[in-house]
Amino acid sequence: MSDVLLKVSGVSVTIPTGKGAVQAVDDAAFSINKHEVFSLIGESGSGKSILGQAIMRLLPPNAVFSGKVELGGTEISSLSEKEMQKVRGKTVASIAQNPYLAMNPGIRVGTQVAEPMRAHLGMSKKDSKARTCRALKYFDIIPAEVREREYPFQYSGGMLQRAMVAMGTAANPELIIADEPTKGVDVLKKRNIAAIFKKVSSDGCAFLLITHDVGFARAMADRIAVNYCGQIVEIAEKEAFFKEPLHPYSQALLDAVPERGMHPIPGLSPSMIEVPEGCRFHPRCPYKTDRCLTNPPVVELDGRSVRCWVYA
Amino acid sequence: MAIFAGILAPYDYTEKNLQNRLQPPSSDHLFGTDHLGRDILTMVMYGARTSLFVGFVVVCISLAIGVTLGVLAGYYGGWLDEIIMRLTDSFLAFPSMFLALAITAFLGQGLKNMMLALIIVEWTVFARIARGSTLDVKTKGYVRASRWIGASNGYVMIKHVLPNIISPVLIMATLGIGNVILAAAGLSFLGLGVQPSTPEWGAMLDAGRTYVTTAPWLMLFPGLFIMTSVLAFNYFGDGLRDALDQKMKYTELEGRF
Amino acid sequence: MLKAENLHFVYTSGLIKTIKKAAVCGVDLEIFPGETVAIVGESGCGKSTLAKTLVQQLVPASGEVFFGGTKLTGMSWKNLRKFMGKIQLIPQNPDDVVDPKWTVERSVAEPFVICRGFSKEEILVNVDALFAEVGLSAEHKPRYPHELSGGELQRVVIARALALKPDLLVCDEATSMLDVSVQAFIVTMLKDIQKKRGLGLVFITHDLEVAKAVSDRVLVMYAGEIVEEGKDVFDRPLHPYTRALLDAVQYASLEVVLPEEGRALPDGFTGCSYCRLCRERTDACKEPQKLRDVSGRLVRCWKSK
Amino acid sequence: MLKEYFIRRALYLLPVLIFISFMSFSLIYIAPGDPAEIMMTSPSGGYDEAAVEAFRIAHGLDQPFYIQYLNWLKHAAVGDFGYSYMSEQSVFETVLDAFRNTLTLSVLALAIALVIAIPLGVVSALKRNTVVDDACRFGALLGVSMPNFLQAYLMIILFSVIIHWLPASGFGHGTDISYMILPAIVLGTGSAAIMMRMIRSSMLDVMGKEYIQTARGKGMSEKIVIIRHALKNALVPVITVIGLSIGFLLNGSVVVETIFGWSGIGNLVVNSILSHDYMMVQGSVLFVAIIFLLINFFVDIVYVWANPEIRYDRNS
Repeated sequence: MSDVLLKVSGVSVTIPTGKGAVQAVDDAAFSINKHEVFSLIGESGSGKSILGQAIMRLLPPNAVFSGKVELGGTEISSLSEKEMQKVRGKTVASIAQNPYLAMNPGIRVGTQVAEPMRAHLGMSKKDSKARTCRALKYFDIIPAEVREREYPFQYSGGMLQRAMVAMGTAANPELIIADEPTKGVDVLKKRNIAAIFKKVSSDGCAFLLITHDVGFARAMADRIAVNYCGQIVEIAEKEAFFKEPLHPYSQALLDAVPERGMHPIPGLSPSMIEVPEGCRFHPRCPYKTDRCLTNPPVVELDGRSVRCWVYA
Repeated sequence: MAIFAGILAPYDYTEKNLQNRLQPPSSDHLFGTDHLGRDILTMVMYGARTSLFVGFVVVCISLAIGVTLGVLAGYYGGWLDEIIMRLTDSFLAFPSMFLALAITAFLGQGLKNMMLALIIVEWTVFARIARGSTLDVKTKGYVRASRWIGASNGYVMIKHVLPNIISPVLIMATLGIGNVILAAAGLSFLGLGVQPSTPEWGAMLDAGRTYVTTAPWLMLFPGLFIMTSVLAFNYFGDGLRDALDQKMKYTELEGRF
Repeated sequence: MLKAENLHFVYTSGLIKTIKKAAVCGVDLEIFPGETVAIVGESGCGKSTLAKTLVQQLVPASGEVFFGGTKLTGMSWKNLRKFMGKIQLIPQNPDDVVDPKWTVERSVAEPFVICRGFSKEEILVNVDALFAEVGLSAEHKPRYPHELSGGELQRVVIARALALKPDLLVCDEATSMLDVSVQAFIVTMLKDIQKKRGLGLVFITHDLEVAKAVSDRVLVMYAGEIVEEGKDVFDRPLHPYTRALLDAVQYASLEVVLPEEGRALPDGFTGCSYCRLCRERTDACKEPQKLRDVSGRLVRCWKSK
Repeated sequence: MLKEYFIRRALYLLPVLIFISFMSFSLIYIAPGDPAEIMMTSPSGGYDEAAVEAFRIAHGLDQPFYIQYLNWLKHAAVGDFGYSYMSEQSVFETVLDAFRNTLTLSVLALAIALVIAIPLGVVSALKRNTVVDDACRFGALLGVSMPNFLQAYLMIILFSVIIHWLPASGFGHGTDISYMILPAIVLGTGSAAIMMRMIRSSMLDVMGKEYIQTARGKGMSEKIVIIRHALKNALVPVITVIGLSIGFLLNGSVVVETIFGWSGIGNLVVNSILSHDYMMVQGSVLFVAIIFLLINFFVDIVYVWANPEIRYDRNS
């Protein structure tokens, strides 16, 4: 299986809060192949961002992590912090949601974009500068020589987003983790982000897209994973998933999007502090039976996996 | 302790006993006696009364003046804001100690004048904080929303603006009491605060200056008491700030899940 | 019911060198009772400013707003009070519109308190009814805003807006920050309430899918102007900008990145404001464009037939 | 942008300057009694009727209030603050001399404060909620709460009386640095405590920002993240802190200079008050206010300049 780039198995993350511990990620297991766009969809607060942070090993200091993350054959979850620094930005890079918050306001954009090159590719100041200009030009930030010397606040939102992608891809990573790249962004900007991501992915970079935006995931992803309340409930190829979602939550989620009639999911999202017993979706599920009160198994079904008793 | 000084104090603070002057701390006089033979523990207790009284009253009056002006300036903006803020800037242009000194110098010595001077110095802090927070609250949707269902400006200021700016103001007030106690002690220490015969910590320190090498307890105990009480107010203020921050942080975190 | 004529709004900034930025330029629109109108456009096209001028939260630079035949613009705040409960704005961030120091029950009761003339019992009954109408239970009432989720809070805001029996609700991106399932819930609920109460709804959104799903009529805005208006806009788009928006929703032609820089038009340019980005532009686009009636549709483009 | 800010700030300065001059001038009038009598009262309490009358006419005190003010302002504007009743010296020159001494002391104190506060504040923030942090925070709290007169005497007892390292008080003609050390330490540690608390919270604030996480995500080592990404942004507010500390130092100078017998402006004011030299008090207070105002103006400009976000025009 040399095709597998990232393999996540049995990852759980617990974060203590004032009102009790939150199990933000529960027993996550999936793998991403090389050059693949893998999208993790779920509603806000379902712990999907925490999963991204767990892979990067940039969790809040009080979070408790367990499980195994393998990247390109090495188990990065057991690396020392020093070794991990060589992986971050080099093999796996992350792209944050809000470019104005994610870029350092006091440092020139060019310098920030060049940082991964200098740290990971051992480039000199001069070489990295030339390469930065090329990278900025690649993402239509022109004139690159001038823009490179500017500060983030001098950029427009879309341009800064592209600069952030340039920064993420600066050291040619094999995997990019993008966290909610389309949150609070209008249709035209969403399309632009999709276009840039497509550009990067056609260069051979794999993506882990963490998003709540079903339409965006549909446009971008090769495979889809659905996250509900800290658990991955379904993993499937895109076409199969949108044709026939298996998990009741996936079905309800797709029925709620405007193009499919905006049917609301009955009930409320449960609080992450007090999750329901057994299947976490059962209080809102139309197919609920007594066995749903015990933990449902993960069922493999023609290349898809689903965490539900209906298919057991 | 300040309140019960009259009961707790072992001696009468006016009781002078020249035979007993400059006694080191002993079982009779826990903190020793001063140059007039008065018991220092008693003095310190009565002094606590004066200092805390000055601190509370000055901060309360300054708070009332400052918050009123600050909220008006921040809420209405425009020329009213300009006038109030330039006024505040002018008072802030004087380093507080100099302004307080000058006022007491010209008004003359005495507890009342000293408090007046401290109020003149202190209100600007509250005006600034209140104005800043009001400007922030003013942009909030709930202010516009209640205006839009027909609420008057006065209603909005009292029901929405005040409750939402009160926490930073209270933190400032707690820290402010400490500051006022320090400043009052400083003025008295320079001989410009209360009359020297009044039991006040700063004045006691001033009286003890001459005996600093021979009878250091004259200065040490009132000094330590000033420090402890200021420390207590600062600590409380810090705690208040942390608690409010913490509350915000937790809700933020819970909002995410 | 609500009618706006030639509305303009200009933002000014800077003290010494004033910078003026027109956000709404000459908008005419009319909303009829019981109708749902969607105003769509990208962020920064002036649709939020338009919403605020419609409800009189911003004073337009010129132009008039009529409500049921009464002219609202230029009215003193005192006279305006009578109309305030009748047109309500539901903004994007619900946590901004309810006082964080108040329980949500108190926030919902506030309109009754401000309007006076309601006894304590009446207020309680009304508040209970409103909570039930938006599907919140009694256990939500004593909570503070930070103890509610975004969707629950948006329902509180809607309940509050409904308190004074409005004739028109203007929802300014009211659901765009919410998750799809919550969004679906709120939108369905609003439609139900509309049906029951027969009120007019204005949906301001950048999400074309939502606009398509809810509206009877659509207005497309670009750079402060209405470029297209009509009933089946999304099935048969006529203006090039509307077509570009629809392409974007379907993520068509992903290889092209639309540059947002260099979009500003030269000073004094009076032609079509979209001509800089339009792929079908010709020299004729430099002429001022008027909204023309094209088979029951208003379009601001000379090409459309 | 910077230019516009500069002009706006300068415009604000004008009404404030007028108002503080007015306040300083009216100080004499808030005193109970006749200003001429107050001005001419000798420390022993008596005054000479003829001298009072002469003073009244010489200073135009028989004229209406606003004319008196305008006259006074005309003189004050060119640095003529009148003459001391006591020493008959020019108030302005005396104040200037004293201020120079205060400035020397303040600069030294500020240097001490910065040297203590910056490293401790940063370390305290980075080691948040550890023993180191607790110790730093407690130390700072102690420093903020310690009355400077108490600290001054404790230091005198320790360094001069017990181990005889440094002179207890005196001026040493302004050149002997050993006289400066104790007062500078007292002033410096006090403002170091304030600064440290601010630097700590500023550093904590920056460390919680998303761009710090981004920098970590790029694989930067923690050292680079702190030095290059955090420190630079965290230290910009220190400029404002310096502005605040100057106020603190000036306030502190009143007590500290009096105790250590340092002939600075604080000492001058206190002595003038005790000797009823009102002209001198009025002059010094106005002088200090103007200087303080200008320093704050300058600090504000530097702050804006150091902030690229405000320095450049957002729209260009």
